[in-house]
Amino acid sequence: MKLKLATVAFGALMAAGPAMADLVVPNLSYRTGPYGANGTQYADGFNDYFTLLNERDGGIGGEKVQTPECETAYNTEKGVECYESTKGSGALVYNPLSTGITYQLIPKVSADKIPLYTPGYGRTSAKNGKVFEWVFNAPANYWDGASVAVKYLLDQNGGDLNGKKIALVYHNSAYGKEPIRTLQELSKKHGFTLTELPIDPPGQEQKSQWLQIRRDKPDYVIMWGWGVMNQTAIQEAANIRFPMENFIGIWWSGSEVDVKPVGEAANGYKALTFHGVGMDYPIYDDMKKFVIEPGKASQGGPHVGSVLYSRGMYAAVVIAEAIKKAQELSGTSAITAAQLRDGFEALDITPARLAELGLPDFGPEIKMTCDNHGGSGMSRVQQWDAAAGKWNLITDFTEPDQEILTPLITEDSEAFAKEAGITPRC
Amino acid sequence: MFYREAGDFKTSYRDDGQTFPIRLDRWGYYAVLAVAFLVVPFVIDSYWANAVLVPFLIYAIAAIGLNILTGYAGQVSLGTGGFMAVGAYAVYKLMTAFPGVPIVIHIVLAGAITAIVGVLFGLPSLRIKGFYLAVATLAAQFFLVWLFNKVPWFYNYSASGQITAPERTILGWAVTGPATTASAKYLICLTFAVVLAWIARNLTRGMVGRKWMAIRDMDIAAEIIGVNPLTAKLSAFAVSSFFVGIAGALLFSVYLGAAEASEAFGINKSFLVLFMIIIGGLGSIFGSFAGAAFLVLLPVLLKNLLVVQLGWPTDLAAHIELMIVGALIIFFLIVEPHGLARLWALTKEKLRLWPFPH
Amino acid sequence: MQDGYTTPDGRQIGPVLLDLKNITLRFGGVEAIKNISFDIREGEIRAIIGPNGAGKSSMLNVISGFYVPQEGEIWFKGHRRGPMKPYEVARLGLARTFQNIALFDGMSVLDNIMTGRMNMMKASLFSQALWWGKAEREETANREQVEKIIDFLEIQNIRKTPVGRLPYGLKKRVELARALAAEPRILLLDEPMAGMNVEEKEDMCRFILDVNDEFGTTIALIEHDMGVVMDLSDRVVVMDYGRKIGDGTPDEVRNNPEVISAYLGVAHE
Amino acid sequence: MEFLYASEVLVNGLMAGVMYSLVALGFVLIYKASGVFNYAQGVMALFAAMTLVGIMEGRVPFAHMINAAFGVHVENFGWTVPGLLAILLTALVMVGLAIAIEKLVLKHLVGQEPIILFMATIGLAWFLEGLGDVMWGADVKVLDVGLPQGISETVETVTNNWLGYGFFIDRLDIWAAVIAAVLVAALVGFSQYTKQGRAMRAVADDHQAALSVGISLQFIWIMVWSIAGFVALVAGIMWGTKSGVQFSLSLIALKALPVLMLGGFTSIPGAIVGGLIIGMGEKLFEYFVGPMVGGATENWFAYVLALIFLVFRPQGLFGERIIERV
Repeated sequence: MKLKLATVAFGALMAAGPAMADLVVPNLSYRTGPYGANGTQYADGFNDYFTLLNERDGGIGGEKVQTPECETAYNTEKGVECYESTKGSGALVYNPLSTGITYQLIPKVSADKIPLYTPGYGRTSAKNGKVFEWVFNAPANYWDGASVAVKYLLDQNGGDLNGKKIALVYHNSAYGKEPIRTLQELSKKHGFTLTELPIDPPGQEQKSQWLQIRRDKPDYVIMWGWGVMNQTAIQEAANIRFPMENFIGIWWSGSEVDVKPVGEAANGYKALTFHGVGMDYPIYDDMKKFVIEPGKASQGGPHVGSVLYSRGMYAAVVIAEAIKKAQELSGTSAITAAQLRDGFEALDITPARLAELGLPDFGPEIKMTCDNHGGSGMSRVQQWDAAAGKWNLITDFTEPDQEILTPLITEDSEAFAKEAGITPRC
Repeated sequence: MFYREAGDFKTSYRDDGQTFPIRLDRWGYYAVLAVAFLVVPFVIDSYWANAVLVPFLIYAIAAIGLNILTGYAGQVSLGTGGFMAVGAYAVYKLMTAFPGVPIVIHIVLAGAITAIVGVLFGLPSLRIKGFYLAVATLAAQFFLVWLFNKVPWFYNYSASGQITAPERTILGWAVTGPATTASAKYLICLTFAVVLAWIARNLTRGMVGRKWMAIRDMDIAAEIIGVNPLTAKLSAFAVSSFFVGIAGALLFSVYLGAAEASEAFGINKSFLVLFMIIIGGLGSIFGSFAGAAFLVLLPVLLKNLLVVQLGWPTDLAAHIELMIVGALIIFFLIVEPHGLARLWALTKEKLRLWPFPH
Repeated sequence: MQDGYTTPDGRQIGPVLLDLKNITLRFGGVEAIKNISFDIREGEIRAIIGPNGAGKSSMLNVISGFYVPQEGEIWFKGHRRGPMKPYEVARLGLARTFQNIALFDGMSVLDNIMTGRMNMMKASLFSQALWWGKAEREETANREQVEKIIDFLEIQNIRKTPVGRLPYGLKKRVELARALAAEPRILLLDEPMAGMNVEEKEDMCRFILDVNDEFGTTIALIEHDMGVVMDLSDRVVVMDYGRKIGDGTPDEVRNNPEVISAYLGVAHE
Repeated sequence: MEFLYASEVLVNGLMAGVMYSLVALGFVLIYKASGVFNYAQGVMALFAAMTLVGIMEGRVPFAHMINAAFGVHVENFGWTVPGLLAILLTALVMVGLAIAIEKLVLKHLVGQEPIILFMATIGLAWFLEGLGDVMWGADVKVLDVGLPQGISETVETVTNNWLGYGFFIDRLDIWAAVIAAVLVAALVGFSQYTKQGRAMRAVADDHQAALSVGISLQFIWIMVWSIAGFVALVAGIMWGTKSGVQFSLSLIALKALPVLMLGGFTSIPGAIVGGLIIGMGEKLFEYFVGPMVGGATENWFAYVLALIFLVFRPQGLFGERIIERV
């Protein structure tokens, strides 16, 4: 009996990653662990869009899309396991929603020649396509976000931040440290002072940092948080009566799960986003008809329309468009990962195309080239309306300060190229 | 009667002290080694290497290291993750500072550096015992991770604090970096695991091992009959950290290729390795391997069983996986508190008598 | 007396090996040992007796360096012994057994006895790690010595057994073997016959006498069983409530009125 | 002014310390009565808080699994339960859990070494974590049993009038302190003045002796685990109100460990005083030294503080000096 069970179990292990004929876009998701609440919404949006394409259009170019899911729990080792177990199945592109896993996968995807798409996270300098041939991070990256936040503050202050105090509250990890360099450069340029306040993950205890903020009274607080750190920070800000409208989070600190637990007090909190939110887009008519009502929505559809759901869907939209582009370029519907890479590099999602997809003005124009894998970097600001329980977009897409960012990206990517022995392309 | 020791006489004390006194065990061991070195490298693919065998071997090294400290010398440590981080960051600094030196030397040096750090954090063990010591080692865990996160020199001032392993070769074969083949990764880890397991075995059957066990079993009596607790405990910390440091160095450079202190070497890692040795068996080298195999393989098996075979949603599968692993740990403890190693020994004892139980 | 004496059975006793002068030991406010002096001579069997709580075990712990007395001096081989850690004392050539057996339960009988030889084994960690050169030679050589002790104490058949599984009497014997393996100058035995039946006691007596006879080991022992002590020992120290109330040959002690009233009197009630 | 800021940090540190003590208390209770170092205490707090929210919102337990297995769609019963009643029901669930733990785990591990028991509680922690998620889902849950949050304006006004600077104290922290005080008083009263409490102390002092006078160890264990479950529930309510009920709640156990080191595993006053010292120490250190070394020192500082303390006083804050014997 024991032996039989062992054989069955072993067989199960061997059978990992069955071969599939369709287009395979693995969904390395996390629905458990410290960030499970965030990851689950993103994964739902990602799945649902491909379900929509399959149900409504019969896939992309006649090919059904499969999104085999693999749970990473935001853990790099499980991420590697997921990558290895899915890549044999003809995986076209990876989107792990974790900066840590992205760093693991960058060398691996270059060796295996599979594109890695990391919208709004991952390694910022991967924007430089000359060095990072297989990695794409359009439409925006962390440094874009930092710059857009500062730009927004400039607009609020008539173009002048001289003498203002800005505090950065950040997740004490690789992810949270990303904007520091950019903000330091920007503070030199615009004359504001920057205070850095790291918070150790998970971040349930932030009292000292917020007491410091209460004492120093910075004019603005920018936040780079994830998971429980977000709502704790917003709660603490409310506790010390820090004006919510002067508190801006990066896009990973601006979803419903971050503000809802705080309740009324979170009203007015702002966050960046690089895509639209809510269900006021024509695509949701189709989504309801083909996905939600037939009961095909991922997890039964409890998160449809939320910020992170929209972001997952948006990532799926970009990938689907890249697949379409690759099919055009290669003249075959059953594309390979390498062909998809070419599709990404030639991708151009115009506002007109977005409208066609049922998502008018949902995201910025994405135009990628051989040396630009990061798009325009545009993002916008949204604000939480606690009474209505929804996010409102309060600015248009704003372009970041490329004058500051480009040299930083060049510097970082060239350092990597040198370390890894890569000769820049293009 | 297939497995027996009768008729297996020793004619010298040297023979009697060897690792596998029973002939059949010895043959089995050689056979496993032969397959591991001569067959597996030719059939291994990157899934088996990266998802199963490489992590298994690396965790086995870490588990042996912790087992020396906890299983043999009786000092419970929850600082394993922090010490692995020391190994990882040491090898990273060495690799990037002296690119010309062979990587194997770097890995061994990383182990040595970890050993020094381990001795430093082992000092409180002279005053603090039991669970208090276990909790005290958490200070090492949190402080070291904080340090590697905070001091830019450790990560060569990179923007995000991630460290990435550059390509290094042995005899022309890449063993780190993206171009590394599955078999190269596997072979370097296997070689380290085998050599280190052999060293651990030598140490634990000799006088230093007896001193560790004496401290573990009854520290006061050990001191009275002549064990210097300072050297015994600190040597255990040093040797243990050496192993753990090498595991950390391999984990970063060969297995992951990129790492970040708080994510890759967090408190969870400390607990994971501790579970491995408790499930495998305290004070057993074989148990270290068994425990590592159990905790590396079981989640993969369960995931494939529940998600791939049964088609359950991944999150439900992940939650149920937690429940199953948790329940299995309790089950094993109830059935055999001394771990898989004891279970294995009991099985062998039964086999030895079979089919005549008396 | 200065340079030794001859025992009634004709053994030659040497000069003073260990000399305890005015030892006082306190725990908090309690005086466990009050100003006690006595000596142990080379080659003799010296007993410390006294009722429960007399401070005998504390005395032994002072000798083996586990307790540091607040007052008094300890002289060993004519030199004053400074404050020492127990393991340093062990290196001087003092080995002991314990009242409540202190064996290493997780190890086999053989390994337990081998620990007794730790101070004879000097191979470096590196050599031990590779099991090569000195480490291996030492292991084999010392194993031979240990096997002699195993033969001597007649415990060949339990060599590989974990000590945790042994019965009480055998454990006592293994503990003696471990102490003997250290080839001590002085062997301290803390109630070596406690809890034994008559047969086991006889065996143990024989071993103690043989050790003294064959290896010339000096022995200091604590024992409850008066009969055994009087038969076994050359000289006896009697303690009561932390004080020394008698010191001399068994006959002298037996006739000491203070001893009779304090100890023997109690014992015979 | 600097002094006022520092005192504000100090007061808030003490308040944070109360929150740590609440978690540490559960550890101490179980360790004292059964010698088990219960690693699952943090997960028990999470599980209790999840169950509380689930009951309050009328969620269907195992909804996700039921839906996946039978292809149905159940989510809510469609009713809500008032806070106090839900707390009572949750307490009952925790008692049930305690009974299950005793029957299924502890009973079979009587007499094992401490490390084995510790390991079993780790298995328990994993199991409970999975069970909680399967039962109630892994989403972030809002817990609102009516505890106030935010700056206490009374304290602010009063201190402003007296000192010229309004102190910040979270109302939730004040409540936590009050509840902790009531809890400790209740526990002390229980253990001093009830038959069961005395039995509990007897077991803590000497297992064998307690058994020989006819105290049922099984009953005591179930009781102690139930009480620890209730303490976990209180801690879960406090921390859940503060930052939502979600996975990270279980990690508060890590905040309690240095408290235990400092206060001793067996001392209830130790858990309280230890918590206060740790809370105060780490906040002051972060405030004064943090900015010099780059911040985020709280996680390790608590441990280092406890470690240094132990090196000089190995028996802990309230332990008696250990005389070693052979």
